[in-house]
Amino acid sequence: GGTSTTPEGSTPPAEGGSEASDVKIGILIPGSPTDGGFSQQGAEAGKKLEENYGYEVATVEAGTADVIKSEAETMAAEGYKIVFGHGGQCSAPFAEICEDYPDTWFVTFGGTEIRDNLFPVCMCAEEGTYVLGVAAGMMTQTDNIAFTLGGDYPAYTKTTMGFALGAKSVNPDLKIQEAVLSSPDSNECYETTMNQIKSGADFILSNSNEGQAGAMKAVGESENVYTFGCLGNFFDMAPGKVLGNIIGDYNVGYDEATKAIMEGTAEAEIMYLTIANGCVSVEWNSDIPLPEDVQAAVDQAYEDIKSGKIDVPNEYEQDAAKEQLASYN
Amino acid sequence: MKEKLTGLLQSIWKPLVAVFFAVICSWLLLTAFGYPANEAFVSLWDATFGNLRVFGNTLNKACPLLFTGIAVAIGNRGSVFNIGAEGQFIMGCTAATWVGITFTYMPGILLMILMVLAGALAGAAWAFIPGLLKTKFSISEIITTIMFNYIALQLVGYLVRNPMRDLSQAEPQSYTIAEQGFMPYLIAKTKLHPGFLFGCIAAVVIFILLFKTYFGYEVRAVGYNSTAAKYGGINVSRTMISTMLISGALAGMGGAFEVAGSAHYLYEKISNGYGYTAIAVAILANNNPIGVILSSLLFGFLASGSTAMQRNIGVSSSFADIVQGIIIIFVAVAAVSRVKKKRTAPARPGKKPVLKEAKQ
Amino acid sequence: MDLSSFLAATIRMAIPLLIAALGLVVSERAGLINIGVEGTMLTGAFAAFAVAYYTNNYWLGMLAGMLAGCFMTLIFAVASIRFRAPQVVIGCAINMLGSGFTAVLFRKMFFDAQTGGTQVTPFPPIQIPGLSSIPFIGEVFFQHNIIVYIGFILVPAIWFLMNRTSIGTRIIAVGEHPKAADSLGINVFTTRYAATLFSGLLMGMAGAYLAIAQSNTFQVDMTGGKGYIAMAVVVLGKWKPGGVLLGALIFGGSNALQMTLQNAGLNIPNNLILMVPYIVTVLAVLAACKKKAVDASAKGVAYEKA
Amino acid sequence: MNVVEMHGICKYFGNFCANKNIEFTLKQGEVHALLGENGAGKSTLMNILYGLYAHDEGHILINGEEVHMSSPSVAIQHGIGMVHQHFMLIPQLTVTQNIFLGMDKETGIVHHIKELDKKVQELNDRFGFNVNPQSLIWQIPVGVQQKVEILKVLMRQAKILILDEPTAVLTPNEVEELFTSIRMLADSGYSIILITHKMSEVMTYADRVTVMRLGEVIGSVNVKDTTEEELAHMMVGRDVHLERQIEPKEAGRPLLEIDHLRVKNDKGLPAVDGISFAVHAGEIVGIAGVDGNGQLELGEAIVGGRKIEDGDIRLDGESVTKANIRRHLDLGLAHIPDDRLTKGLVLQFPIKQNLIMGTQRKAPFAHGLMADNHAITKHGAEMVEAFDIRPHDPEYLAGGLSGGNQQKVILAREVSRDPKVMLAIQPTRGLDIGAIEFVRSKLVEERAKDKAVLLISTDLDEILSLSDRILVMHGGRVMGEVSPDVDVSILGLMMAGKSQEDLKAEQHAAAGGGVQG
Ligand SMILES: Nc1ncnc2c1ncn2[C@@H]1O[C@H](COP(=O)(O)OP(=O)(O)OP(=O)(O)O)[C@@H](O)[C@H]1O
Ligand SMILES: Nc1ncnc2c1ncn2[C@@H]1O[C@H](COP(=O)(O)OP(=O)(O)OP(=O)(O)O)[C@@H](O)[C@H]1O
Ligand SMILES: [Mg+2]
Ligand SMILES: [Mg+2]
Repeated sequence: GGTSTTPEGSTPPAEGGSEASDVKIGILIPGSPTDGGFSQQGAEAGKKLEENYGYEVATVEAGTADVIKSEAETMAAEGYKIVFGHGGQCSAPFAEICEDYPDTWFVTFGGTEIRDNLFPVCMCAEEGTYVLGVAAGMMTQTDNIAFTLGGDYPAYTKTTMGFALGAKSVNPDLKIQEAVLSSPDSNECYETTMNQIKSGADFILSNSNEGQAGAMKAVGESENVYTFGCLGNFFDMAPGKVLGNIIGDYNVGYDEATKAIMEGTAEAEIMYLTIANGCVSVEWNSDIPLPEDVQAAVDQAYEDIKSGKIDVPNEYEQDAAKEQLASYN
Repeated sequence: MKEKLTGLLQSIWKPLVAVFFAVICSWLLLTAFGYPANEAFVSLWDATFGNLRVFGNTLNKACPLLFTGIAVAIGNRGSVFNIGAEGQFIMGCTAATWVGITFTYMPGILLMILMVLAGALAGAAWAFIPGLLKTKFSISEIITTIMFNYIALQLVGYLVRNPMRDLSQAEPQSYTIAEQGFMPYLIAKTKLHPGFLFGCIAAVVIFILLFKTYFGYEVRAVGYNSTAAKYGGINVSRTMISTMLISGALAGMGGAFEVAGSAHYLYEKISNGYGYTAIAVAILANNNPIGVILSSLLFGFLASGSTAMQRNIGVSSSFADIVQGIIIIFVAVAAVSRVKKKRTAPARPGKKPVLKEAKQ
Repeated sequence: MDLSSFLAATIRMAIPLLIAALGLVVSERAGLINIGVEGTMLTGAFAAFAVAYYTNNYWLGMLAGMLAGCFMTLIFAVASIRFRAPQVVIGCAINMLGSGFTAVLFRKMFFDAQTGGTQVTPFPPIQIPGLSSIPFIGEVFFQHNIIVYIGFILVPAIWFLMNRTSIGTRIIAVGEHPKAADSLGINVFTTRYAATLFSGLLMGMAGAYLAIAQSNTFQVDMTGGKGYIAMAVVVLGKWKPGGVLLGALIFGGSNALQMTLQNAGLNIPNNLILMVPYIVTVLAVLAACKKKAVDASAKGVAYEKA
Repeated sequence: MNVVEMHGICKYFGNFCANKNIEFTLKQGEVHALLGENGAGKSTLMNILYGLYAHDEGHILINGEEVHMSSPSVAIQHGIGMVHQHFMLIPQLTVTQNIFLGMDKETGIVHHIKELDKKVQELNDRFGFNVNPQSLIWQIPVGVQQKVEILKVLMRQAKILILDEPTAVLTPNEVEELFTSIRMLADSGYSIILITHKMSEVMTYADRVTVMRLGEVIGSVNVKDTTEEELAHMMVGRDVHLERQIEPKEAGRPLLEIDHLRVKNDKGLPAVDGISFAVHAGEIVGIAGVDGNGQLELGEAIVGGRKIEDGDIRLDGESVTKANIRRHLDLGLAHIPDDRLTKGLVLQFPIKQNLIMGTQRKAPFAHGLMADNHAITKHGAEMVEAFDIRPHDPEYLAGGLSGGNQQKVILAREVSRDPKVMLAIQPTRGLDIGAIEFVRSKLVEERAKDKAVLLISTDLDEILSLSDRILVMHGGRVMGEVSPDVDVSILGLMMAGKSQEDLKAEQHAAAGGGVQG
């Protein structure tokens, strides 16, 4: 059975008489709005805001700190109410300029900087991948699982780390292969995944945006190898091979943050989006029923995370995560 | 004087006409893609000249292109085709950052100077190996500099994740440089740092070096005809390597200004492909350092304009790439039509010949 | 990972470089320096993807990719042959155009696609009957998609074209001594156009391979520098098809090595491992520089008839 | 019967008129020489006939029928073949591939190499050539390359042959051979146009001669009705003096000394193989020899542009064996390179900047790092006057000058440096008689100023008319030293590889043959 969250039909919060259509919101995404992953989710969340509230949302590709800074500044100067930075790379640049524009709220997805009008939203996708890791750890026939990352950034590493920790928690001796792609490139991901499969891995996770298509292709071409979808619905991409997806709903993040700001309740602190508050979820493929013991274990892990019994290290706790992982060896 | 002025005009009007045609092409394309082209151009204009702040922004965006553009231009003059300005820029950023986070006790001015010097040195060092491979083993610098760009990128990736990593940040980035090393903003309410100004000075210095000194004479002689230069007693290898070093140093300096003036810390994507765009910048200026000032402004204008078009109209920022490509093709074709005329018109008896060295 | 799958991966990664480099061999020996490979491949990749997506036919996609590559080299050819504009400059512009056009079009045409990207049915792997079941050899050579085989066949084919046909001698002639070719009634312009357009077909094919054979989707800037590497491969291969094959395999191999090293869990920072292919390329070019090359001597020089 | 008739041909390059109202006819079976100074428009006219250049006015009749020569293929169809002044061979292709280049109708798209090689061999046999069809062009000597050019034309079954300065790079014996073949061809019905600067060749081998000057035809005459003097006068419009111009003179101290020098060529083979000689103040030493016998490498070694394997070179007593070119120039070496376009000039620079190449760092042209444009311009203006470089404009680009004026720029530059040793390599190659006269007189002037002049040339006339002593080079060695009044046939033998000792021994043997036998 699937559990996924969709934003409830919300009404625009009223604020000081201003018309919704006057409210301008900016979103800075690091990559292509069509990357089938991280950036695209940011762009789509923007569209949702536009549809749901009638705000004017501008989405701009801003990859480097220099562009992020000047673009955010321009938006703030032009009276944008909120400037979202989609990714932790916006954190430091926003911190430099936010004090000059106190009327604008700056929100980053990921990142560490907190100011009066700047706070990060943290999508705890790692909670979901932990659950996937439990399934992989129990089901692997070769005691060998693998993952690829689209780059060595916390947004990527925390998810794969969660996956590894989940797997080790049920199968401490299994072997984990990991590889960082030089770019989120589907061909490179395909080859890397193939390499991992040929080296014995039978459960694969790839968190690499566009690259994931390559992993799916590699899994689809191999026998007795399974994979998971990361941040999206991937069941159709390798039919019969994708056991489950983790869904991290950025829409909820954008929605919550926007609502809080427009209602004047926003606080300058990290806003966590977790399983507990319904922003992160795991969706299992009904075509591939899990063995009963596995189903029981993953459900248990899910509940334990929700209740706080299991604490999956988030992006600010990666050093601790590394130690924890090392402790299994 | 009058002659010089007409010469200057002559060298400017062709690129202008070419840019004009490129604008028309872009307008047609925008319309074809279904965007409101007029609005797009208005927002392009507003994003650059709308107010002082955005203008400062444009100058800042032009700054790295100015340095890397001069770097490529001087290389082209000396027939070392430096596609490695990208890597040299990145290495300049790296060295400047290292200085900025290491010598934190230094007074600001000294630290800034040291950062720029370190950037120049690192850029030169990164250009040295391709230069050496070209002169000693005649390995095409086109290949090696591209490879060195990738290597530099990975090197920075390594540094910001390991030895230089700022542990307080989740993202892989270096520590922020000492605050006194931040370059001052020149105009209040803008983030205009002195980089562009120094870039203009660098352009003038390199212009003088190229056209008013014996060293420049040698660089150009080697660039035009290295065999004749060799028999004229010029040490071709040394001249080429010097050209490469100067080129690398300029690109590295650009990196230092980017760190000290704008970014203040090092991270993987610090160069927005400046080294590659620089090739177009240099070509548009016909490899004249002074002309690079103008062409880098044009590309800075396109860069800030492209995000504005995306913000206001939703035109993909990649559209700027198309416009740049079109401009380059038009300018290149226009420039050649000029050179051709000069070559094939031999002296008419009784008339003053018009053959002059192409300086612009 | 065992050796056979390492080699198979090497081959898969070498193929796009090989095909593009073979195209470059032809156009460079005809006297043209086209550094616009990257943009040309990218255009090929996009066209192949888009057509394969809408027609659901990868062969049509491949054809479209090749024609699109051809179109990009046509721009290059007109500017540099007809208008005699500097070739390196036009190449730069082609890269920008390719990257810009594909990104803009992709976003315009496929933005609302489902999360996880838009897929097409790619060229399926073909198990060559009999051969594919040979141990080791079978996995290395005979379980690839058809474009891989075509890439291999192209090596002797291009060699034959260049060395054993009048077309090849014409191409070499216009690259080496265009005036001599002209004096024998060979149309230098036509020959150069043909060589360039042919190289565009191959570059487009290499791009299409990336999108609809090795992978099944298009990504913005998905060539990721492979065009530049292909240029290095041509230098490595000394402008000969056989050498180019070797060069492509060296680069493909060093990429496969890089992946194997990462997966082996060695405690080396990833970024340092990711440098391996580029360092290997520099070293390989250095090692190969002693041998005499056959590069065209009128390269980069536009021909002008009196 | 006239196989070719050209009427009222005009050709403009920009505003420059290279051919003006040309009338030219070629009769069946004749050898027709085309004579004229450099730049007279000979090659241009022939390129028009061959369809390489489009003419602006006039018309062409081939075998009485008007033909529009739009491209060489048209010319080839009409049985015209041309051997160009500058070789038109592709170095990386084989002899066979070069010969069949562009002959798709005959070869088909796919080459059956064995068959094609056989066809070349047949042609070889028919015309008594001996060229290996499988050799790569860059591997064979120029003499053989020349034959490949002719085979190329014959393979296309041309009946009208245009030979543009075919003997410029050949040895006397090869010239002899070539003309035997040409005569044979003419006798069997081929019609031949022969462009040359060499009066002796015209007088000996041609039937008729057309003289051109400044783009116009001065006249056509039968060779047996004219004299060398008359032709020379028609050519330049005045009398010329190319005869020996130097008076005997006492030589001074040795300024250039070469000691057991060994140098390799580009292919890594020995090019200069243990040569020793000296050039003294106030003398001109000529080095004679056929192209490709190590003279170029010798010259490059003397300027410091080529690695010296073994031996020693001294300039005014100072060893420069390991020194770079700069040091050579500083020690007083002047150098007129064999190829002015690649080694001598930066074509994109104006005259004035070419004139300071090598002294660009010295006063008055530079103060510290800064170049002194004023001084450079002033020097340029002076030199342009003194050497009559046309146009008289120091700002004019070197690339726009005619060959003779380009050579004058180099000469002006080298002489104005006030050197001790002047190394002149092929200083008059490709120049017209007026320019040749000028260059030679400058060399003689240098001799008079007590400089040591080393003249390396393949032009025997030049060597004979200028040198105090002559060294003959063959295969990287000196075959011997002779004086300028030597019998030319002996010189020829030495150039072909007979050493002086051998010759003496033979003479001796011939004289004392009776005793021996
Ligand atoms: N992948 C391959 N598969 C089969 N044969 C190949 C392959 N690569 C090269 N060859 C063959 O190897 C030979 C040499 O190839 P190469 O490309 O080096 O030719 P080349 O050096 O240009 O030839 P030549 O030396 O005759 O000019 C050719 O006969 C070619 O057909
Ligand atoms: N392609 C060209 N463009 C411009 N000028 C040219 C061109 N070809 C020849 N000329 C000029 O036309 C004139 C005639 O040249 P041409 O080559 O016909 O002389 P020539 O009689 O063959 O001389 P030479 O004995 O040196 O071969 C020269 O002044 C030359 O500079
Ligand atoms: Mg070979
Ligand atoms: Mg001529």
